[in-house]
Amino acid sequence: MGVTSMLARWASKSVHVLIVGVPGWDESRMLLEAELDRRGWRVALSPADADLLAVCGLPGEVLGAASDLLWNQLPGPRTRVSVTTPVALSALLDAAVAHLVDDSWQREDARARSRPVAAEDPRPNTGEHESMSHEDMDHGDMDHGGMDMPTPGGIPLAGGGDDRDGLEMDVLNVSLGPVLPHWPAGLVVDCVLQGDVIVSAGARLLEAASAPKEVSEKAVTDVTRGRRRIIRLCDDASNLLALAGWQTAAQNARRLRDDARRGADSTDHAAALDRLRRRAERSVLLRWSLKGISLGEIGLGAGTNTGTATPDDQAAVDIRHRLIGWLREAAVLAGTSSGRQSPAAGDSDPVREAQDALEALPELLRGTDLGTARLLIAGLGLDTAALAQTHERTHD
Amino acid sequence: MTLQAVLLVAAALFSVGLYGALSQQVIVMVMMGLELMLNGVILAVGAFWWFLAPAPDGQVLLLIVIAAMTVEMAMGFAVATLLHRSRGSDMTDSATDLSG
Amino acid sequence: MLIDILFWALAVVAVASGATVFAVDSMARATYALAISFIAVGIMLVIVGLEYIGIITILMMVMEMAIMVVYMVMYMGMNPALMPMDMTHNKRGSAVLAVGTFVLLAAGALLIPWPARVGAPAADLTASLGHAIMGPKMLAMLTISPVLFATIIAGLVIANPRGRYDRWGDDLKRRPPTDPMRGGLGR
Amino acid sequence: MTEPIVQVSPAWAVLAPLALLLFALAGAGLNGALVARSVGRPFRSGASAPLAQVARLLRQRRQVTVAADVLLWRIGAGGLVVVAILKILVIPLGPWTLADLDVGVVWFNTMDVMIWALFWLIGWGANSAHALVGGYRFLSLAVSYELPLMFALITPAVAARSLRVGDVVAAQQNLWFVIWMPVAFVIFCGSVIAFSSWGPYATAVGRDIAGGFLTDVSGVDRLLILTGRYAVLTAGAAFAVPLFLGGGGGPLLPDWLWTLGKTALVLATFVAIRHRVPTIRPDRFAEVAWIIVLPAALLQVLVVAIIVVGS
Repeated sequence: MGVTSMLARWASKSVHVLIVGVPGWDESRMLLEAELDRRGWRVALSPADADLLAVCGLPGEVLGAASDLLWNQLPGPRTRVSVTTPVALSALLDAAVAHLVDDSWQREDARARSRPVAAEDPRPNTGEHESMSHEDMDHGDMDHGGMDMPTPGGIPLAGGGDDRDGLEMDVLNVSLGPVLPHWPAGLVVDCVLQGDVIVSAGARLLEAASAPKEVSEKAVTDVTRGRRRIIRLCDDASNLLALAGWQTAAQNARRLRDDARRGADSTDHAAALDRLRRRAERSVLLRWSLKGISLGEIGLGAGTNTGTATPDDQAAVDIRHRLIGWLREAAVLAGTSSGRQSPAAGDSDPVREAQDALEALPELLRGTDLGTARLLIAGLGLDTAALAQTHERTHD
Repeated sequence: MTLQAVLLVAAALFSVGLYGALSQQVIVMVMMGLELMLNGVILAVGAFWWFLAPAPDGQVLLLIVIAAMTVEMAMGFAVATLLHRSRGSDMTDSATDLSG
Repeated sequence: MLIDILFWALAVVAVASGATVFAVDSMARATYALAISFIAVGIMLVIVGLEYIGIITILMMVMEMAIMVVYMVMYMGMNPALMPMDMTHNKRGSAVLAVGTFVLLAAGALLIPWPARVGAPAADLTASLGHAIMGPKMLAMLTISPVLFATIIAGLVIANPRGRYDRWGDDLKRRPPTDPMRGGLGR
Repeated sequence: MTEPIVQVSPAWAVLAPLALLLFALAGAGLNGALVARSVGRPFRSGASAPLAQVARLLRQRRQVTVAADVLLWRIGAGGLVVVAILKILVIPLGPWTLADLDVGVVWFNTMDVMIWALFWLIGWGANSAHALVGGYRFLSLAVSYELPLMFALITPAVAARSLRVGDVVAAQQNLWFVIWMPVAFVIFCGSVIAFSSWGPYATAVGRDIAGGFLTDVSGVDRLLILTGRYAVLTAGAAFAVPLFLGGGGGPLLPDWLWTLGKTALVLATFVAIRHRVPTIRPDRFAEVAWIIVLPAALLQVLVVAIIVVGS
């Protein structure tokens, strides 16, 4: 008993958390992330690595089902929390730890699902946790190479198709999202893959059950629109840097984001943002690894609104320049006192912009490999909260 | 461990490889058979070298066998790619029209 | 004695995993079974004193199988990893021929009166191999290297569908060339 | 004060893995500390993070995915630590070594080729898209780094006129190889980081593919793989010492302590590099590796060979 409880105590020092983001609830997610950093906990990259499933917001039906499926993929000991209000977050996480170290409960839980997780899943997927949204598994133009095909282990066999080198290769249907690290909340991209090259893709959004209460005006009274823009820009920059594999810079951007949320001194903040931008600009390796990854014409539509974007159109759609543009805009906003809202955010329609980006996504991703695709999606800076609003509008 | 014993093992490897090379339809599997045959050859040459004439020359022969293997693999992969590209298949049977 | 046990164990592993190659359904397992067969033979070579050749065999073959498996997965078309299916022809004849070959070879191995050992191995076998390559056997190595180089070229020519006209344009003046993927040198 | 290398009794072999794991743990601790600092937490809390991680993974149940190739998966997971241990067999600790093989340098090379197979098997075994992409990414990186690494390994052997690690150390009595073969040293270090799937070369476990071949491993398997990665990195760092950094040579302190100290220094450098630079994408690195790095390695061998023949 002594050994197991000691193990449990040690294990609870660093809990790995899988975060399920819900469109429109970014604020909850950022809150949670900041709290995780404070505690020295880690964000898990996949359910197999997670002890705690944290759903940030109130997911809609489909997203809720997806997070239930993820919950089944947590190896255990496991526990789940739902983060919806900033109040008592710390207590919530403390309770989660207590739950995690509670050996008797965990043993009970393990017994309850003694059958392998796969067997519980009524429609086994191709093995990856990303394709959790089975509802739409065989919609539209994606079929699994004929319905008569034998399906060993419930997995349809791969069909064929010519790849970009003219070789006939197997194709695989994989859904990216809705839960991936550094991924826009609620987004699902259904891809047809050959190897790691995306042959075709379709994008859709899983909705939230409801928007956060009073989020539009009151709950964030002290956070001005300009500051919210800074937070968003830093968050986007952090995601892009993390996907480019530059952890220190990504972490730096995230801390600056959290500083902005806490309302740090704006001159210091602007200087720090500027330092980060210069660092990103100077990095030869970043330039080399992001070179040529560009949003093309799609980026032009969405990218011209990044405030101080460089005049050169070609440069404006390059994701490295977008990244630097974001950081520059954030620094400018922070510098011009946080009271004022950004001119760019004023005259652009974020809803429209996000919608255009989502529609353009399939075309953008065609023919790219997974790594590039992830960078492109992060480079779009997709505002799924804005998209969620449009969905609500159409529902009304 | 005698010369005969090692040669028996080498013969077994060679025969298994021969079976594979003759019976498999897919070109990569045929290559696996050939590799296994060469595996037996390497072992046999090593045994001859050690039990009959342990001079440096024998080692050079082994190096040549290994080099031959790499050439076989590289060309096999290239031909498999070509066949796959031109016919969408890499069955040896479908390449019989190349003969005569 | 210990050597004998080790040898026979390795022999069983080598032949068994060699047979496994053609018995399993999974392409990954088949390929790595062959790798194990090679590793066993490599260790046997080390036992008979061929340290360098044995270890090089293991190195080369594990590397080759790691690449081989990519081609296996790529070109097997159907997916025998999940679906047991028969991709063979003329099994019976092959088996007869293989058994016949084995009997012939085994008979030869056992019945031929092998001569007695001539000479003794050098003190440092690796060094002696190096001297042989750089001395009396240099010609062999000099022949191998252009052959290997020609293989690289021929392999690329056969496998690559795109020539320089596809890349650089009809007058070879297009800069940068059109490639399906961007390289690392800014071209 | 380098002493001739002697082979010690195999009984000492138990200590070698122990030392390797201790070093790996220290490396993980340093990494944890650096991560802690980057999120603004005290250094010390991060240094104990690996222990918490071990406890966590020991408690965790292992998860198996649908239609996983469990046999190959487990081989991949368990093999890494074994390969790392086999690697350090030929590394002399001061005057002692466990196995002074005639072909020690080739032995090391063979073991690092094993890693090709192991990482791919881990990616394959899970039967999931992201894991498999990770496995393939490692292979494509391996094709780029392996040839330069081979020539970087051969360079000290050429200078020492022997593939025996002991002879390589002895040949550096007067001058460390790192001084007159810096290109080979840099390529060697880069390759070690690459074959450990570490730092800028960690695309096979990248965040963009949800952890790559680590996506679906949990519990003890994950512990073994993570330990194996650190162990392989440590073994690589340790091998740089006899190959380029004069083995146990150094003033005042005993040889074995010098070996350990140098290993620690190299390992710390490797660990520190980890998050500091962006990813090197394997698809782009291939061209650089074949057109710039490989010729550079060949030139280095040529220069060294000319110097050796001339002297």
